[in-house]
This record gives sequence, structure tokens and C-alpha cells, in this order.
Amino acid sequence: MTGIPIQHEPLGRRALRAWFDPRGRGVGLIGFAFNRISGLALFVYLFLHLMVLSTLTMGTGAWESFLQLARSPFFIVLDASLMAAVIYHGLNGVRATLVGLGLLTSKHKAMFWVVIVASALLWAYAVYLMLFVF
Amino acid sequence: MSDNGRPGPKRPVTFKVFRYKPGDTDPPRYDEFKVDVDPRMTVLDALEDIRTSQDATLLYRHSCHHASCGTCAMKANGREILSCVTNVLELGTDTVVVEPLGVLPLVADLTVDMTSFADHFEPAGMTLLRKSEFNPKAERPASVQDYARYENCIECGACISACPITNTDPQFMGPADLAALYRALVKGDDLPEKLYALADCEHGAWRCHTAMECTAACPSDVDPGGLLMALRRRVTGYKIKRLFGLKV
Amino acid sequence: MQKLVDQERAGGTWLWQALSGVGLLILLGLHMIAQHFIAQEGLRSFQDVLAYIRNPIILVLELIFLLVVTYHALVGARAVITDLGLTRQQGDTVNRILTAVGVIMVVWGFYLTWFLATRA
Amino acid sequence: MAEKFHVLVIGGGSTGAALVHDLALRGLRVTLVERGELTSGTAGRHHGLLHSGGRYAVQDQESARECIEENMILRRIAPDSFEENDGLFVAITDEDVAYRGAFVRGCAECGIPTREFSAAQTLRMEPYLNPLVKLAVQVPDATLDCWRLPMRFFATAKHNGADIRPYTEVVDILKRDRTVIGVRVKSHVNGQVYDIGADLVVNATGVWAEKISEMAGVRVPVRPSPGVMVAVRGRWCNMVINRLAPPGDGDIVVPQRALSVIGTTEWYTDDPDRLGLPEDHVQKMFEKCGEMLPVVRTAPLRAAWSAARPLIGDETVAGGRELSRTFKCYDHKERDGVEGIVTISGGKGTTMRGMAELTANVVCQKLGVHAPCRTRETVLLPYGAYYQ
Repeated sequence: MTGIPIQHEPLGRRALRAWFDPRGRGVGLIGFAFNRISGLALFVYLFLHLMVLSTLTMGTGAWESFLQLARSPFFIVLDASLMAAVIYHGLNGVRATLVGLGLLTSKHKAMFWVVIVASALLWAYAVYLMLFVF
Repeated sequence: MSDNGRPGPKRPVTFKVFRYKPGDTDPPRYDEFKVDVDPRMTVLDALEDIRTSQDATLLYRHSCHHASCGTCAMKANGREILSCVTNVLELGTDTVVVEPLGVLPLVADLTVDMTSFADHFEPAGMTLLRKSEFNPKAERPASVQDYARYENCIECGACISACPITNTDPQFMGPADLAALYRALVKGDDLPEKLYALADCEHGAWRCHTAMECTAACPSDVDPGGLLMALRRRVTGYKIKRLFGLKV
Repeated sequence: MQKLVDQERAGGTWLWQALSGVGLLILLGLHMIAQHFIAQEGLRSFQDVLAYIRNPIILVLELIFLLVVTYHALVGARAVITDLGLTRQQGDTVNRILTAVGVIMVVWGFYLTWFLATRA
Repeated sequence: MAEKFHVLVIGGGSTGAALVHDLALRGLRVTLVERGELTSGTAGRHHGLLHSGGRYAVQDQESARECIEENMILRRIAPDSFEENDGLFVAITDEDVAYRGAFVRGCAECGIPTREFSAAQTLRMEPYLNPLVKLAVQVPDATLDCWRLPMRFFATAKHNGADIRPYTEVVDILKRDRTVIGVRVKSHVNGQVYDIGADLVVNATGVWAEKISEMAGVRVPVRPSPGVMVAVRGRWCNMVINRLAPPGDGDIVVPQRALSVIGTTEWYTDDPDRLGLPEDHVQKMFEKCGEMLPVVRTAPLRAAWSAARPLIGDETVAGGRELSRTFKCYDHKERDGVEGIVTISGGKGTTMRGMAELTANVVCQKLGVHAPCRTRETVLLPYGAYYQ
């Protein structure tokens, strides 16, 4: 329990609580929280990706050494999580668009679970491709 | 209360109540009260019991005791409730944590200030009465113009408290106001241009991130989230029509 | 809370965000297909990357992808920041900073593409 | 004392609301204190019926006349605050049918317009009624919002300069010799105890009147008489449904929003703070109101609660429904030899404005103020204006 009135909480903590604390909330907030977290992760990734691609300007050697690094288990895990974020953010984005335009608003909870299941399946397939095909 | 609440045995429940009185009980704390709860008791009944027999200074808002006025919204176990229609035993916990609504400024204990809520309601064009949807086929006596009934929204503030965006952005109009705005648009007794502009503004309908917690929190079956989305659909249509210079 | 809602500015970025999001899904799909069919082995070497970018369809696709993804990411970031409840001035500052970041990203991306395309 | 007002009203119920509005319109410096939220006592909890007076037209014609007069005034000064769907008195049994003559006559005597319908007509208007319904009489009942209607009075009073203090409980009445000079209050917001001075104190605390009068050393004959009400989900009638019979338990269904409020019962208590909710009364509601609208017996329950009427009567009077629903204003100078305090009690939600007018007349006469009552024609502000 906090010692501070909820209304007087510092903004940062208030935001963390309001956006990501699922206690007392339903799947709506969870969907939103995942979307926000995956979105922020992808935002960071976009910068990293551009930086990685920048190594291309430094010629063959730099790129090859990056590819070497990319095959390390750490990068595989990173890539796999990134894949999960992309898949969820994309599918939930479709859900949010439908809900947000008042098209299937009353079905938003069911659609959340569809998004979760579809994301899991797609992700499993993507990981399979990453590990065994490429 | 599914079987209209036939009486059963009483059960002791501990209420952990948020206490705050500026300059007096400051910083806030949680006080514990034990109440023997009978099966019909609501959270509001329990608070009344605590106030009349344990602590006369406990402050909370209440008026109609049947989900019509909307004054008694608060949080029980972290969830927004209307305390007059929330059965204590059906919460299913031996300890019930009772807290004021979020977002709205705290007055004392469980009481919040509804001024900001009312401020936003006015421009949204909220009206108290609406044409009843009930039984339009029934005959009417000549003296009754048209059956009317009150809007479902009882302005309790639960949706404002539950919304992740109002929690951090005080300028966001919020679910109740935008739902009211939609109702005003549908009723059509206000200038649509004015209402569209309000819905379409920076702090209007588009700030919502469709977490839909407002609808989950609404104790009065208003479905503010659904109405907000219907509002967006209308605004989108309006924007498209305007883009092609069509009449709205 | 302020008394009346500041109505001067129109919202509606959400619509564009949704639209660009759907666009990204399509572009990402094409990106994946391209990786799969055109660069059949994946981009295993520097030469592979150059060969990949040499295809004019790929080139255009990647540039559009860059533009849309930058827009979508920055508007998303802006939403997170503005949901903290900014004053008008703060909002303006955030907009300016994010626009600058976007411009730099796009310019750098275009330079990169030009660099690789001319090497090929 | 730091603060001094012409009039201090104790009790933020419907009477207090209409009274501060009336006094503010007459140009007096007035304040109102209420221990909890505004209308958190009896006012907020009633079944939401704007009485046509039909209910009292046979036994209690004084109340009936007050009701129909105030009914028409309120519709005028608080437009858009009522579900103006009228009400029906329905006869189910032959006994009910036999009551019709007295009822229609009584209504005519009190100036309550009526219109009669056959069983078939009645069922076409209210399809959920008991199909055994024999006939019905239409009267100008309406549904009001027990929170928002008094709030319109508070809002208007506030904009006319009245000072309204909820969450402020009177802990003592301040007297000099045999004259009340103010009150000591405790703020439940910050725990502060302070004094407020006033030329005249009005006790408008309804069923709590005795608590205040004890502090002042005066006596008021108010009898708290609680009744049970039940709200079920679903709007099962378009109009207010009353039983065409002498006043009794479970004789009314008031449609309100998407609910149907069924009521009510009656007993007596000495403790208005602990009314309880007698289970047999709740069951009786379903049983009796189910005779008119069978569907309410199976409709899901939304809320069950008690509210206490502030009836006027001495302990010697036995019956409850025999007590009149009219209101009285007591000047304790005459009754108890204590100057500076007036009590208003009795009455009902529908007559709130009339009670205020009567009290304000007494107040003005005592203070030597010559200002006419203007509440009959002053249209009230919207309730939201209270917060502006």
C-alpha cells in the first residue's frame, strides 16, 4: 500500500501504474500494456537496426563480423523476442484498429485471445524457421 | 444477488479503509474495521455501519442507495465499484480494501471532488432525459407526449478512474464525456459541427487507446468505450465527407 | 484540470497511425517474402546485401518501408509522451524534437541506401 | 465568532436545498451545513416519485392538495428534470374496483386530473401488468431524480450567493440565555471544529430533528418512519404503477432509468441512523408489487434499502399510515420559549419547495424582512451548475 494519495503520486510512477499495472483490470488494459511495451521495444530496435546497418558503410569486414555476432545465442534470443514483439504489435494493431473504429468493439476481449493465440502460433513458426531453416 | 438474496449466515469481514484528511490524517493511512456482514450487505451498508457504530468521522459520498445518483463510486479491492450495489460477500475476500476513485482530486477519506468531471460534461452537451427505448409499441395516453427516461450515465466517475489515459493526461476529455457527446450527436439537438469539432480535437476521441477499461468499470451499462468507438466511426465518416466537400 | 477543453487543434493522428500500421503489416509481409524468394539464402554476406538492394523494386520498397516505419514509430513515441499530460508548450517541444529525430533517421537511411546502391 | 449569517440551515436534504434557494432569492445571507454528502439522508433515498397527490386523495386531502400544487410548480421551475410519463392506479381485485369511486371523487376534490381506462386499454399501454387487471385511472405522476432535483436548488442557491457546506456536522448549538446564537460544527474534511454565528438557525434535519432539538433544549414531535424499497433491473412499465387501494405496503412501482423501484413498507424507529433492512419487508415487496406487475418477482435484484420518513406525530399516536404526510414549521419561541431556532419537518420530496416557502415566510417574519417568495416562478439552473 502506498503512503501517498493516489492522486498525488509522482507522474512517472503514476504512469507505470496506470498503463502497466493489471491489478483490478481486465484484458483490455493487458492488451494495451503489451502493445505499449512492444511498441517501445520496437522503437528502440529501430534505432539499433539503423546503427547495425550503418556498419555496412564500413565495408565487408565490419558486416561479416556483425553477422558472426548475430549467430550467437544471445542474438538469437534477442531476435526471437523481437519477432514476438513485431508479431504481437502487428496483430494487436489490427485488433486496435477494428475496435478503435467501432467495427468489432464489443468483441474486443475475444479478439485479444485470438491475437494471443495467432501470435503464439506465428511466433513458433518464425522461431522454427530461424533455428532450423536459415 | 442471483436468488434475490435470501438471508443466510453472517460472516466477519475486515475492511481496510483508505483514510486521509488534509492537515489532519496526513499522510494517509489505512484503518481496519471489522464488520459482521449479512448476505444482503453492500459495501455502502458496511461503511454506514462503520460510520454509525465505529468511527463517525469516516467520510464517503452516498445518496440514493440504488445506483441512480452515482455519488458512491469508489474502489473495492482495486476495482471501481458503485458501493450501493456491490454485495460484500460476493467480493469473496475476507479483507476488503476500500479506496477512493483515482484521477479525481481527493477531498478526504473516500470522497473525491467531482468539479472537474462536471466541467467537462457541460461542453459535451450531456442532457438528463432521453426518449425511452422501452416498449415503443405500447399505446400512450393522449396527455403523454412521448415516453421519456433518464440517461443511463449516472456520472459516477468510475470510468474516469479506470481509464489508463485520464490517469496520466488530465486534459483528455475521458470516456464519460465522449460517450455523452456521442449521445448528444445522436439526439441531434445540438449543432453537429460544434460537437464534431469537440470530438475531433486534440483531447477528444482520438486520445483513447481502446483499453476499454471504462466499459468494464461502468456500473450502469453505458458502455462508454463502445459509444466512444461509435463516435470515432461517425467522426471518421464526417471527416471523409468533409474532405470531398459533401454535406454532413 | 482546465475548465474547457482546448479545441484549437484537431486530433486524428490516431487514424494515420492505424493506417500506417496496416501499411507496415503489408510492407513487412513483402519484406519477408522478398527476403525469402529474392535473397533465397538470407543475407549471408556483404555481397548478398548489395545484390539484394540492386533490385529496383526492393530499393523502392525498402525506402517506403523506412518512411512509414519512422513515421509510425515517432507518432507512437509521441503518443506515449503526450499521454503523460503535457502543456501546450511542452507538446510543441516534443513535436519539434521528434520531427528532428525523424528527419535525421530518414536522411541517414536514404544515404545508406544510396551508398549501397552505388557500390553495387 | 468569525463568521455570521442571517440564517443558518442545518440539513442538506431536499427541504434544506429548497430553503437556502428561497432565502437566497429573498436576499438573505444564508449558509447550510450538512454532515455528509448533500441529500445523503432521506431525500436521496426516496423512490423517485413526483406525487400527483392521488395516493392521498381519499385519506389525507391536505397532503394531496399540497402534492398536486407542488407537482405543477416543480414541472415549471425544473424543466427536463422529470420523466413526465404520468401514473396509473390499477385495480386488480374487486375490492380495488370498489375503491374507484372514492378515489376518483377524492382526486376531483383535490384538483387532481384523472382519466379512466378499461382493462383492455390498460394492458395495451402496460403489457407487463397482471392480465387480471380490471381497470386503471391515470394521474399526473412523474419520476424525478432524487439527487439531481435537489442539486438544482443547491446550484441555483449557490449562484445567488448562498454558502453551502457539506461534510460539516453540527456538534453543538450555541446559546446565550434562552436564545440560539449559532452552532459549533466539525468539518469531516479536515477535522476542524469551529463556530458559525447566525441570527436564526433552522433545523431542517428531517428524521434527525430530535438530535438537533435536544442540543438546543427544545422538543419536536418528529417520528422517523422507515420503509423498505427494492430496485430491480429492467423497466417493466412506462408509467408509474400504483395500486388502486387505500395506502398500504407494496403499492407502487416507479420506473426509473433502466430500473423499476418497488415500494414500500412502514414501521417506526427511534434511531434514524440504524434503519436495518427487515428481510420480511423485502420479501413482501416482491409479493405485493408482484400482484400488479408479476414480472418484478423474477427480475434480477439491483438494490434493497431503507429510508425513513420524517412524520409529524406524538408518541401517543399508534398507527403509521394514519399520520398525515403534511409538513409543519415550528417556531420554538412559541413552543418552548427558546428564541432563534425554527424547525421544519414532515412533508415529502414532492413538497420540498412548499415547505421551504412556509419556513422562509416564518424566518422573514421573525427577522423582520419584507421580501416576497419568488421560488414559484424562478426557473432553476441545471444541477451541474453546482460544480461551477
